[in-house]
Amino acid sequence: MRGAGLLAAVLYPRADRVVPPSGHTARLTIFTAAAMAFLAVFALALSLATGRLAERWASELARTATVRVSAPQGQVETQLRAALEVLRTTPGVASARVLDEAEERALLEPWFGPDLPLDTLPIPKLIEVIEGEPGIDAEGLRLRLRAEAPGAVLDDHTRWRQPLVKAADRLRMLGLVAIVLIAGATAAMITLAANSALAANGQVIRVLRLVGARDSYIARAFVRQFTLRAFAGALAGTVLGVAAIAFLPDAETAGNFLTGLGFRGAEWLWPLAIAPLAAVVAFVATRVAAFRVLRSLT
Amino acid sequence: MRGAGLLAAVLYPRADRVVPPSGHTARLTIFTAAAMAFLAVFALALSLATGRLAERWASELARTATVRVSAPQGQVETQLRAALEVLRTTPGVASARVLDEAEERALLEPWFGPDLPLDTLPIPKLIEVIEGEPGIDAEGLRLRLRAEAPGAVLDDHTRWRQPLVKAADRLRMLGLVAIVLIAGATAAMITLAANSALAANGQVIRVLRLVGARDSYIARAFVRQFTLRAFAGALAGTVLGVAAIAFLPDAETAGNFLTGLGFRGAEWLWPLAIAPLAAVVAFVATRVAAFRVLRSLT
Amino acid sequence: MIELKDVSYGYGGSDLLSGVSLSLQPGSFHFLTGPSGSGKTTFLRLCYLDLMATAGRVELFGQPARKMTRDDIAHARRRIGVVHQDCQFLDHLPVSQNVALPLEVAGRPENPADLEELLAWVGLAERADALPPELSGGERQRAALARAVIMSPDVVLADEPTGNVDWEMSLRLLSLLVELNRMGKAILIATHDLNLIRAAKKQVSARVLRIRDRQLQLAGADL
Amino acid sequence: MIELKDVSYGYGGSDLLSGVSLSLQPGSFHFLTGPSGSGKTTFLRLCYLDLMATAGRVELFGQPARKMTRDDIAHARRRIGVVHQDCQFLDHLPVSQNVALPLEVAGRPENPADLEELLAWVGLAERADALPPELSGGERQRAALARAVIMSPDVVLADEPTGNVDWEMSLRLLSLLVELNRMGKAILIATHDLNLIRAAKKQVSARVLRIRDRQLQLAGADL
Ligand SMILES: Nc1ncnc2c1ncn2[C@@H]1O[C@H](COP(=O)(O)OP(=O)(O)OP(=O)(O)O)[C@@H](O)[C@H]1O
Ligand SMILES: Nc1ncnc2c1ncn2[C@@H]1O[C@H](COP(=O)(O)OP(=O)(O)OP(=O)(O)O)[C@@H](O)[C@H]1O
Ligand SMILES: [Mg+2]
Ligand SMILES: [Mg+2]
Repeated sequence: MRGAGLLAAVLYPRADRVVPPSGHTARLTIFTAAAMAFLAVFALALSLATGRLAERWASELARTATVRVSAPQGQVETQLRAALEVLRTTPGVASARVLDEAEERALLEPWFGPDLPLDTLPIPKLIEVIEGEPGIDAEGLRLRLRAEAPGAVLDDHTRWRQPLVKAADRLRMLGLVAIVLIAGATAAMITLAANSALAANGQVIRVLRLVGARDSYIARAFVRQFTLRAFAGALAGTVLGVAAIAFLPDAETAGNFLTGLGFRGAEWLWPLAIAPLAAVVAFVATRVAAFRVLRSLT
Repeated sequence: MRGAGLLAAVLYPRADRVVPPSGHTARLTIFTAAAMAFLAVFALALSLATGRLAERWASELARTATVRVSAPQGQVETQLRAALEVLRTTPGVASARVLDEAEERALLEPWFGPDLPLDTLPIPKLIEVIEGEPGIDAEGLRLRLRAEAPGAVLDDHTRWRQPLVKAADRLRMLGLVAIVLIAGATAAMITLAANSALAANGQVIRVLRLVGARDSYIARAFVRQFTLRAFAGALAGTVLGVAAIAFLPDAETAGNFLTGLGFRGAEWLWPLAIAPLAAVVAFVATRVAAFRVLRSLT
Repeated sequence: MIELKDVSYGYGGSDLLSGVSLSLQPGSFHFLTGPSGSGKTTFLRLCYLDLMATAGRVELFGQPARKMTRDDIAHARRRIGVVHQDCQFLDHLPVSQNVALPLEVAGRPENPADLEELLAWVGLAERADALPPELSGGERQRAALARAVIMSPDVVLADEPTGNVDWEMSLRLLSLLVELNRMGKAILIATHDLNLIRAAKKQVSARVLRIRDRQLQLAGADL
Repeated sequence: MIELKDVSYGYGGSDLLSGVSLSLQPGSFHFLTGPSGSGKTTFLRLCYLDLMATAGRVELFGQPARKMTRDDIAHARRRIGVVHQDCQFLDHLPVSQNVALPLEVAGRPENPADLEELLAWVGLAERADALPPELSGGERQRAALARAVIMSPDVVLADEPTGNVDWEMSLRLLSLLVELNRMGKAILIATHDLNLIRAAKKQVSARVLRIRDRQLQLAGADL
């Protein structure tokens, strides 16, 4: 019966006529659903965009670190080997590779120009370390390097970008919290609106009971109206929200630090879920409210 | 009369009794005001935090650029002077300063270790450029440098942080847009709730008109109730929102890239404005709705 | 068809009715009188289970009220036509649809000719398309009576159905109920209008009940 | 005090009343009769400006209705006691406060003893603390009448005030109105109850008006 209710509610429009077609509560419900859907689209976009952002930043970091080995001329080779050995046995290190001369030159060019006499200089050797999953324990590695290759210094310079990823993750969390809040507030508002519509229609319910209408008949009429209203409102809000985001000045042109707020590919399916969800919330809320009100009458 | 209305509405509780004290619409209004205030607090916090962030990033960048002058041994001094002359006459340059040896050593230490024989190396000279407002026109400056001091290369490396500031600014905008949306939606919802309360209380209005109540008397009772409800709801929502933000895990510990989402100093005054604003919206909305409904009756 | 045995009822405080019994049989015609506030409306509400007796037994069509589910009650009400003292309607539907509402709710087909005839009889043919709030007081009562009898129910319970109509119309409505009674329906009318009772007594053998001292008494020969 | 001259009114369609005139003078007592749906309620609503005449002149206490502001109308209504056919109340306030509502709205002090006496007269002393939805049909009418007269208004317009009360109570309510009439108030009662009119004629010199063919006529000597 409960399961069949939804189907019946949607397919059986005849009972509808007995409930006043519109009114202020109807408008309130539709508008509330629309406004909340609009906000939800924004929160969703924020959440998805920051999620993308965090991912991109994380992958751009490529999880690299550098070990710099500087030692008196004769010891460089030994220390380099020792450092590589340490790295090989360090959990979390995916690979470690000594940079060749050309690479070092490229790295230093911004500072010294292209004509640097690398071979005559006491330039340290650099080992590029690629981290695996999970990352390396920087402090432990530092201690081991100090013991085995005193001339080797770990520079997990990439760590400076970590906070960016954390920040993006926090923003995504914030977006999700906003979505949950918005969904909860919407559910509560629709419930209250349904209650106030039922209260305002006390006369309708009394008349219907008087002429022998069953509870399910009365509930169906209200449930159907509210479900449709919530759905229509949420749909309108979603469309407006998506349109607003689509017409937002494109962020990509403002520098690619922040990806655009829009939806990409399969993400477009997310806003599509808003209206059906609102309808389900309205269905459940109205149904519960209707049977509660009806049971309070004889 | 209009101006005195607010005062009278707040100070004159006697007319209140004639309006049913509570009901579903009342709960709906209070909850709506609370939920929207809660969301507004979050949007406000987001906006303020990103504003702070943008400011900090901008000031940390200190709007600096570097000019690297590398030339054959004898020409360095001449080119350095020429470059400085160019910079002195470039609009947008607040100051330009040649880095001394200690500074250059500090800059290079991560790459070469502390024992770099600076004097024996053909290391380029570095000029630190502080930008003014508005910033420098990098392309123009490059052209002029190429003409006057061919060994000088402009590296506006600081630009890479600009997108961060832009991103923060965009987030702040998003927060502001959210606040405007929330405020608008709240105003609309309160207006609709007021309308539906007035519609639900048609009998009250008819009875009062019948016994000779003036419009202002009737309106006052409704306006006062709604104003109080919106105020109370918004206040509760604000308090909850502020509490939620205060108890959020502190972002500061997660790295100081993102400042905490909390309020700082005078910013605490912002959430305080939410409840009075909601009350004003409710006052105006109910008053307009009440007189509109009343005028539709004889 | 409706059976009350030793029924008591009170709204929270002391009993308004105590130890009241009545049996509405097919073809019976009852009037219910008593001073204003004596409990006539309450008694009728007990009969169609709008109120549940605090003591005693109520039976509807052979079913004990205590054992009836909410759906059972709804179904039983389709066999009882009720005219409320304050007639309530679906204010957004025209009079004709309001009168036909019991058919709609029961899922029965409505016969437009029957509906028209009924509306004409109660003098609402010209107001069939009006909305209930546009009706006069007497028109509302007539619409309520039409709604109560459209299903040709086994029992008609009417609470002051002629309080707002003129004497000619009262007789007309009475004759409608008398007609139904002759078809074997049970009729119970709560009224203050002694003239109406006298007029009815000329047409059918009506019993007049009076609520006095929380009891249901048979009224004397003065009526 | 209330003056209608050649007044016409129709709800959208054709005129319901046309060219109707009446002058309610201090100390006058009028009954208004006519079949259900003839326009009695409409006529009363025209008198207290709940409806605005589509043609003709209406004057309240010397002021032409067309020139009155909404506040003027509100003030005029404080001098007119109205009993609606469907009595409406503030359902969240007890009967006593509902009856005293006109005083509250006018900002006049209420005298508890007077209120009690009035409630006792209409037989509501024991229901003073009940909420209106808990009243019986007749109790509602009596409360409405009490509310209409508590300000001791210059004019009382009562629409079927005894449709739901027993005969003894009808006479009691009538005597209240007769009392007010003797104090110089103008009384206009719309009713179907010919017995009530006959009873009143024994106490005061009442004029009986009848609505027929959209006109207001003086009823014949049969009443
Ligand atoms: N708001 C309205 N809109 C349209 N028609 C109306 C409206 N109010 C009343 N009428 C119609 O006007 C006619 C007169 O109504 P009115 O209420 O004045 O009658 P009445 O004489 O008081 O009747 P009753 O004795 O039944 O109360 C009726 O036919 C009614 O249907
Ligand atoms: N819901 C209620 N709660 C409390 N008391 C009520 C309620 N309904 C009715 N009463 C009281 O019960 C008594 C009987 O009411 P009832 O409506 O049955 O009277 P009645 O005989 O129909 O009177 P009337 O002729 O005036 O319609 C009245 O005094 C009334 O005030
Ligand atoms: Mg009754
Ligand atoms: Mg009338």
